[in-house]
Amino acid sequence: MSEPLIFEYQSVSRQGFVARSASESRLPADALRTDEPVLPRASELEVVRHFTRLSQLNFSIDTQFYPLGSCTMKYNPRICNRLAMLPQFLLRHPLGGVEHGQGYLQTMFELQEMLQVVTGMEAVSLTPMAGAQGEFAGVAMIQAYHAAQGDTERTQIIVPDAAHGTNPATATMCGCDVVEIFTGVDGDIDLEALRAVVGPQTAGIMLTNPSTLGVFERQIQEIAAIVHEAGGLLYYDGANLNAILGKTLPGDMGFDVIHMNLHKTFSTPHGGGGPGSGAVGVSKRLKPFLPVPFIQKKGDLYVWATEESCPQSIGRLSAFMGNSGVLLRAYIYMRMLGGQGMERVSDFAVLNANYLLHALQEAGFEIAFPERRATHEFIVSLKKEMRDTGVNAMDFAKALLDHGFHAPTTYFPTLVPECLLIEPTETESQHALDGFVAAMISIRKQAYTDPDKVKEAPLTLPVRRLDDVRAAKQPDLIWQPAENNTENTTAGS
Amino acid sequence: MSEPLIFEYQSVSRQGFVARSASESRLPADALRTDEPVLPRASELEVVRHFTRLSQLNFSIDTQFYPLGSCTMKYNPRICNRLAMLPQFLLRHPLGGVEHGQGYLQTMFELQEMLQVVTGMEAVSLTPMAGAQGEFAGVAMIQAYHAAQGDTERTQIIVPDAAHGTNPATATMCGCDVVEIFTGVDGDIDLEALRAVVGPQTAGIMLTNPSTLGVFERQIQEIAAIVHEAGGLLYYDGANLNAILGKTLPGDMGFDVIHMNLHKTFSTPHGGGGPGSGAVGVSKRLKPFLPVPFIQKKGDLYVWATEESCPQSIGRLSAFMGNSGVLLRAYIYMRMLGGQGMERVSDFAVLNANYLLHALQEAGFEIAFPERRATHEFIVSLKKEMRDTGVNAMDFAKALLDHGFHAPTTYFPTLVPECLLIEPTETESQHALDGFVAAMISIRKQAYTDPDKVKEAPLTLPVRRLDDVRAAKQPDLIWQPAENNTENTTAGS
Amino acid sequence: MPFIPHTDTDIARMLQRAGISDISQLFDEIPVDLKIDGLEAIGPALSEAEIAQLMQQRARADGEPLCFMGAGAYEHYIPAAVWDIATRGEFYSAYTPYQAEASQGTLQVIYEFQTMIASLNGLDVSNASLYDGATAFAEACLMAVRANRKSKSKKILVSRLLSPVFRSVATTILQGQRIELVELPIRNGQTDIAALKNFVDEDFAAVAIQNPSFLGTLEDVDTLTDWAHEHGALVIGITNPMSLALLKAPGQWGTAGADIACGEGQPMGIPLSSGGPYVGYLVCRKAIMRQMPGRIVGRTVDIEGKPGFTLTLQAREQHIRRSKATSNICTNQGLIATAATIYMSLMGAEGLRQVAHSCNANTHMLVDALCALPGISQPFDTPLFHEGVVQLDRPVAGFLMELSRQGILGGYDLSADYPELGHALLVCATEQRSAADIASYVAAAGAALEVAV
Amino acid sequence: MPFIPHTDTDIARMLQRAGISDISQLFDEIPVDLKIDGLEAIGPALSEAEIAQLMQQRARADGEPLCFMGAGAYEHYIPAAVWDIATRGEFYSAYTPYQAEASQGTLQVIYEFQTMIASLNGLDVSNASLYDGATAFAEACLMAVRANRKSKSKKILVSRLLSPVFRSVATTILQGQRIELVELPIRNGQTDIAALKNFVDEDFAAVAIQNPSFLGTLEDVDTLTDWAHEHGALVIGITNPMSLALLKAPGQWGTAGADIACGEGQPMGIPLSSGGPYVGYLVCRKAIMRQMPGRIVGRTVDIEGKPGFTLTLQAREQHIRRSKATSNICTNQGLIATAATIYMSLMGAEGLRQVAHSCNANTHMLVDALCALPGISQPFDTPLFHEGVVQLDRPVAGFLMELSRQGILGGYDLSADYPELGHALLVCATEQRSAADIASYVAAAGAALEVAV
Ligand SMILES: Cc1ncc(COP(=O)(O)O)c(C=O)c1O
Ligand SMILES: Cc1ncc(COP(=O)(O)O)c(C=O)c1O
Repeated sequence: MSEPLIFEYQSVSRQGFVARSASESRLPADALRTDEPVLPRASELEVVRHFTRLSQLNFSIDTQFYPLGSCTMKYNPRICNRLAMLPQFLLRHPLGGVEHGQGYLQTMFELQEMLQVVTGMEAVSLTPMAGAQGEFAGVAMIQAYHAAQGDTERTQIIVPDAAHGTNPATATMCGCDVVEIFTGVDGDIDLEALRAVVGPQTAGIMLTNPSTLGVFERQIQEIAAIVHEAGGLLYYDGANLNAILGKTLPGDMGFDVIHMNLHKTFSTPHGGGGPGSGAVGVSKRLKPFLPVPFIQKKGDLYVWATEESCPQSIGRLSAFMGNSGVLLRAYIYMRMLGGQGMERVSDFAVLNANYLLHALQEAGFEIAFPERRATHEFIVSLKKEMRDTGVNAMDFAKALLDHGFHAPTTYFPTLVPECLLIEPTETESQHALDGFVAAMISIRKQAYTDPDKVKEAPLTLPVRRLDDVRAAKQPDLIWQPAENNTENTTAGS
Repeated sequence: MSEPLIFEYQSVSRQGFVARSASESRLPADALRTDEPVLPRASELEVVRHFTRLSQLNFSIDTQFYPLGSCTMKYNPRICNRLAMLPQFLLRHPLGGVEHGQGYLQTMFELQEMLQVVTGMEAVSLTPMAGAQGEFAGVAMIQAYHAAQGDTERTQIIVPDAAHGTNPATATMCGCDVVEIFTGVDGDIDLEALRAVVGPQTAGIMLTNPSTLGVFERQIQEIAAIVHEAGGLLYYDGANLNAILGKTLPGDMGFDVIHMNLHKTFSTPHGGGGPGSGAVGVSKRLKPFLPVPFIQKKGDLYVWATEESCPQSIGRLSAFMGNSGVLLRAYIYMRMLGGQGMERVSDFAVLNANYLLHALQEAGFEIAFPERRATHEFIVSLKKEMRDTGVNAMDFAKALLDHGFHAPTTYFPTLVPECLLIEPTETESQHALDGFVAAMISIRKQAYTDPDKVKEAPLTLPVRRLDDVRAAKQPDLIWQPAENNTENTTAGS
Repeated sequence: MPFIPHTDTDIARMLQRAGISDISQLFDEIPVDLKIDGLEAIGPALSEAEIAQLMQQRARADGEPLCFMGAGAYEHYIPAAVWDIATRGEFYSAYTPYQAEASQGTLQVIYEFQTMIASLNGLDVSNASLYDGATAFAEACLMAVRANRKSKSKKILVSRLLSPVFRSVATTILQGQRIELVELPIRNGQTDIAALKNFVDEDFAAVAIQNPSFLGTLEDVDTLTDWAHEHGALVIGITNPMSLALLKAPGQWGTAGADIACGEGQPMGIPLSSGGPYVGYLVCRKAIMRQMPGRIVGRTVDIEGKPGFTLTLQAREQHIRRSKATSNICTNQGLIATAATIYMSLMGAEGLRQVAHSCNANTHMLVDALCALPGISQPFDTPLFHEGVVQLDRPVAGFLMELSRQGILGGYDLSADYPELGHALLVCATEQRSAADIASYVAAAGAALEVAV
Repeated sequence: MPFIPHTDTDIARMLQRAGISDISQLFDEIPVDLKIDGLEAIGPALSEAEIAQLMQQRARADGEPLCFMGAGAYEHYIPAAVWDIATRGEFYSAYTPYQAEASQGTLQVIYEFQTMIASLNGLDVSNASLYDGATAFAEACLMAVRANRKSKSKKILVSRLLSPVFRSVATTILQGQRIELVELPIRNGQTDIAALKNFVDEDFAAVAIQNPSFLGTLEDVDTLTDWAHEHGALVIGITNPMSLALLKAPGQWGTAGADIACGEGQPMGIPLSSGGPYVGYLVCRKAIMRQMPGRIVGRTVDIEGKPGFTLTLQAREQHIRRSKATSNICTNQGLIATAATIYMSLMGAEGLRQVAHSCNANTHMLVDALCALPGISQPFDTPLFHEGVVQLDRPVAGFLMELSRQGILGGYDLSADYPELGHALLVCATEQRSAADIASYVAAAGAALEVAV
């Protein structure tokens, strides 16, 4: 199945949806555009059909098991979408004022409070629009803190090699220098290496715990002590909160600031690339620097905290208050879980990961850190399969698609060769996990008997493997009309 | 792609959606069931995934051109669904009383009035739940009319051979005898044959105009005169209203009663088999017999007309007032069209049909009534192709599926051999029609070069051709658990 | 005009190909004196924004009273997933699955629907749906008359406790074939078993029993079933699928079980929406399945042996058998059956049991609290399932009107249908009514009763 | 617990296979003194029915005032098809399209989005979306600094008429890299062209112009663009896509056109929803596309030569380049871009023009009617697009509060951001406001003004 571009339709587009007559324009002639923008000319049916068909070309949680490591692709409850789209929520203007928003503001206030509870932090701002923006807010707060102390030499951010790409990128965006440290063989950070790099130039360290290696950093208290003693602060990348909900608190571990990917742990949809939410939580000392706006309660009224009331704030990160609709979905989901439900999330996310790890290990796959407990995810290395057959992690990934499973994350973290980072999440059944194991076994079998066939995968999807080199070398990034398509501009009347 | 049965999942089904504690039951023990009904044990994600995947196995208007003759598969505007599902409409109890229903009742009243306008009838009742039930209401009214006249010998209903199966089936259900008459070579009814069968035993005649042959019955006025003179009444099967909206009125043609398939002409969805609506309109003399309830206006108030105010009514046809949600959708659609939009519906439905007819004819396909104007639909006969190659209408239908088009209606009406009844509807573009013609040509080409290949079609769908004989001979109509699946009854806690 | 894709260029090209110069020529076979001048009376087109505004107004005019009305239609909570999925274009905008290969989605759903409904009712075979519960009952009567080999009778013995509208619809539908409903009287809120002796000498095609009855009471289904079978009649059970989460299924009634069961599927995830679209169901024993009206989906295999689904036993249907079909039904309630299937899948047996228990407990709470008010009493204490009758010391209509002013839909006035019960009112509190809701009702009722009669 | 599928049997089997006896063992690597005792403070779980009731209450508490507020977010009519399709599970619950073969739907949609957004802005290349308009502007500044080969300056000359929140967000984001926004003053509701002479000797990476401006006025984009290019600065155009249905695109500004354009895509079918999720866009000339932040989709072919889509130019991105990436952005606003693409497809160029015209006419009607009231006047008569400034004879806050009591959201109080304009108020009437709505506003305003100051 394939679908033409929407621009290739040549119909009368849906007209007459604005029946209220538009009086003549008072726009000056020289301000007007003279060309016709390239927008579709498709009927309503063609538009509906086109995008419905396109949707069917996607894998998604609602149709496939999607064990993409570090992404926490769990079930997105339909009720969260339904309720976040109640008409009053959709129609509320962001500048509508607190008198037209007590329901919304109370909800956001309670969300802040719940996020404080699950992280053990002192205060939360919901405004960052994704994990990376939460990281930005965090590093900017660390900088603001040092600046407020008059401590102007602290320009370095320490980042482990296993860190997500957004961590070093964020540090750079904030104007910091990135210092990389390495992971020890057991998956924990090498404390000696850490001690060697901290100093008066250390602004802070960015850590994920459990790390993207799928293991819990056992020496986190020592790390906190080392960094704090050196005068630095600790940033917690909360992408992996799904592993520790109700089990332990980043605040207790000694972190000063944390972002949470609500679109992962709290199951707001990923929408084919977003939107997300990267709410940030802080310890007491960073509280004055929180990005605005956030919500406070004054008597019975929920009100905005803004630049005026927070003069030390790092400022605004979005035109209004972040991705409110995403925040509503997270709130609804959290209330449906309740405290016990949250504990069960990590219980079963971790159980599923460990079960899958053992099942794959029994089937003879190499586990990156076999001596460790898996957290909510774990790493398989296909080094041996690659060496023996030439079939690599990418080939396995594509072959999994043919088996009806989305591929795990491949080649990340980069320190494990030919790796698959596998995160099943708690919402998948044992049955789904067993199906995945069976597919892995069957692909490996084919790798040893007919490796070229595996390298041809996928065969059953709308396209075969795509030419990425050509995509980058001869970028074709927008559609252009072949000739002048003015023939059909007037509508049938 | 295939999908297991929902019963084959073995998870904990979604629990805890009823948090309000249920106190102990006061039901007597001997009234309780002791067995466990066969209901799914699937998690919410599994349910969502299962039915989402199943949906993808369907052809539908939203994904394919669907030229199913006599079914008027046009675009179902999404807004109709959205508005019909406004919470107050969904929550309104059918016995809620007029004080909690003025909005709904006004809408239904206006729908009755609009349907009177488009049919030229005197009064309308919306209660029949599909075309066939509208037919039932119509024939029952004809019977009630004759009975009220003391005319008890009129037990025959005349039905042309081209009629839809529901017409004779309805007549039987009403306790009438069916008299079949034949179509002339030009597609019109043979008046002599008609004259030969009418008489004092004639209750009435059931006609579709345009007929299911896709031609307009030109002698309708003579037919009306013949039947009326014989003391019979005329029933109009309104399934084909899409061809004549705003062009002519069944009331003017001399019909006494009509049903309308709102799920065809007025674009309510067909939902994989229903629901529909078979609203009935009547001439003055049948008004007292209309099925209840319908809506009347008393001063400023919209109220129900029921058995009490309509003692001659044939009675009730549904527990409440038919498929209200379908009626809301039809109303919304009609208001969006307006009077001119309705005329355009038939303009373009008929233009599309005639264009497609000519394009297929030019391509060498045999048209059943080439001398006639097509209405909103027309018939192709594949007699020649069948004779030359052995590839029949069914094979063409299946091959069309492989080309991404739903098949036209096959083998109906039965009087044209190897026929395809093709109804493109007005919402399809010329581009879609041209694609269909190209597919027909390509299939015929293959029929002449490799007929066995065509007979293998479909090859690209979730299943190949199914064994219908086995289905009927060894009926497997419900799933049965292979063994006792009690193992998994308790939920993880 | 919103839904027509043709550009002027298209139109010109198409007219040319069709060999005409103007669209109006396409209608030249319509006799001139039958032609009309358009449909001005319909008025101008509304834009999507305008119709949205209009319908929102209309919806608001209907209000959202707190509902304590059952009487055959119930406000249950419907999980969001049900209609999100049922209204996906692929389900919503598909036709009847005549081309099986292109309709496996709908067909498998219906097969699953058949399985769940048959199993809830404890019988072997279900069809793909009928219009609603009332017409399903009418079809059940027709079917019983056809299927009963022991009897040529065209009479059905029906309890007066069967829903009055079910009886009324059946009367409309059965009159053409001169099938007659004979009424079994009631006593103490149940079908009067003692009255059966008056019918021993009459021949009936079937006996029809609704359990729980229209009044919410539980019937002595075992005795009634056995009596019917002893007298050569088939048994038609009329059920509420929600009750079947807890109650004995028709297939288990008496010694041999009912032969046919039917009912209204609305409680399975279908909104009240002023009475429809709902979904009727009809199930039966395998022995009589060829008398079943309506569509049936069967599982079979394709030419490669792969399992698949198709419409089957079509020789019963109008499009094949025409005047000899088992029914005239064609379009059914496919989408509603789809939604019901999703609902039942989400709930599972345990979920349905929870809801049923909760409704039952709520109605008991309500009935008890109302009967504690002076002027309200309980006419009988027959065990009930999730609906109950209370008796007032004054006409029910005025009382309900008073409640309605306070935004409460207080129940169904039984006095027209069952004058023998006096000022009787049928109330229902589903799982959607909280204790606070019930307290509001009771308070409003108390206030209404203080007004002098 | 609603979302976990495991049965007790599953759990036992899984624990056994994982070689442990109890789930708590799975957490034994967490140091004991870091363990907590659960999350009781979060409270108990709510059922779907309960959370639905709660959120409906909350939503109702927010009310539905009649909205005459624009200021960067606009209430336009959104056809039902837009979100019906965008929230289909396959779009809604997919991840970023890293596995291209399993994500052709999302990828093609984004390619279509890129095409429409680039074309509306008259430039060559668009990315797949940024968080919102404000962050898109910040990224545009970063990009301009990187891309301007003629200048090493870290200063951007920005009109005071650029949205105050856009400037504030950019300040937050640019401070780490010490990029500075320098303010161009205003005059008569437009950027003060005469003031440009004060900046001739300064070096700027770019000049940023919003058209229509935050006040709704049209800028002299040609003069500003040409001035910037003459002085070695790039030009960043900030646009409202709805306005581009009518107005000259940035690519056509001045002699050479702007180099970068960005803006807030909310008007393209995205609900107001308290400020987000919206969708920022960023477009540029091809020459500087490798400085673009964020994802980009490209069309290519598969190994059989069949066209297909994939993420491309990834060497700019954080997951490849880490600390050397053009931005840290990872998750973007994919679903919102999808909805915007569907909206633009439904509307077409003509549809957008109609909406833009209608908004423009409505705002003129409103401004004219308000200025006919005693106590309200127009501070300048610069041509405007669909927002306008009026001046009151009293503080705006009190006036707005008065309107709010009457259920009217009267506009944006400019006095904090632009004290130089006095008691100035920014009003907007989109195509959603009828003549009657506008009359209500005017009547309410008249009444409010009658109250003594
Ligand atoms: C470990 C980790 N950190 C940070 C991020 C960035 O979050 P976002 O994509 O929401 O910006 C991700 C998500 O991709 C992640 O997995
Ligand atoms: C000509 C004709 N008459 C009657 C009917 C019966 O209508 P329904 O399917 O709504 O019962 C149909 C539809 O199938 C039809 O095409």
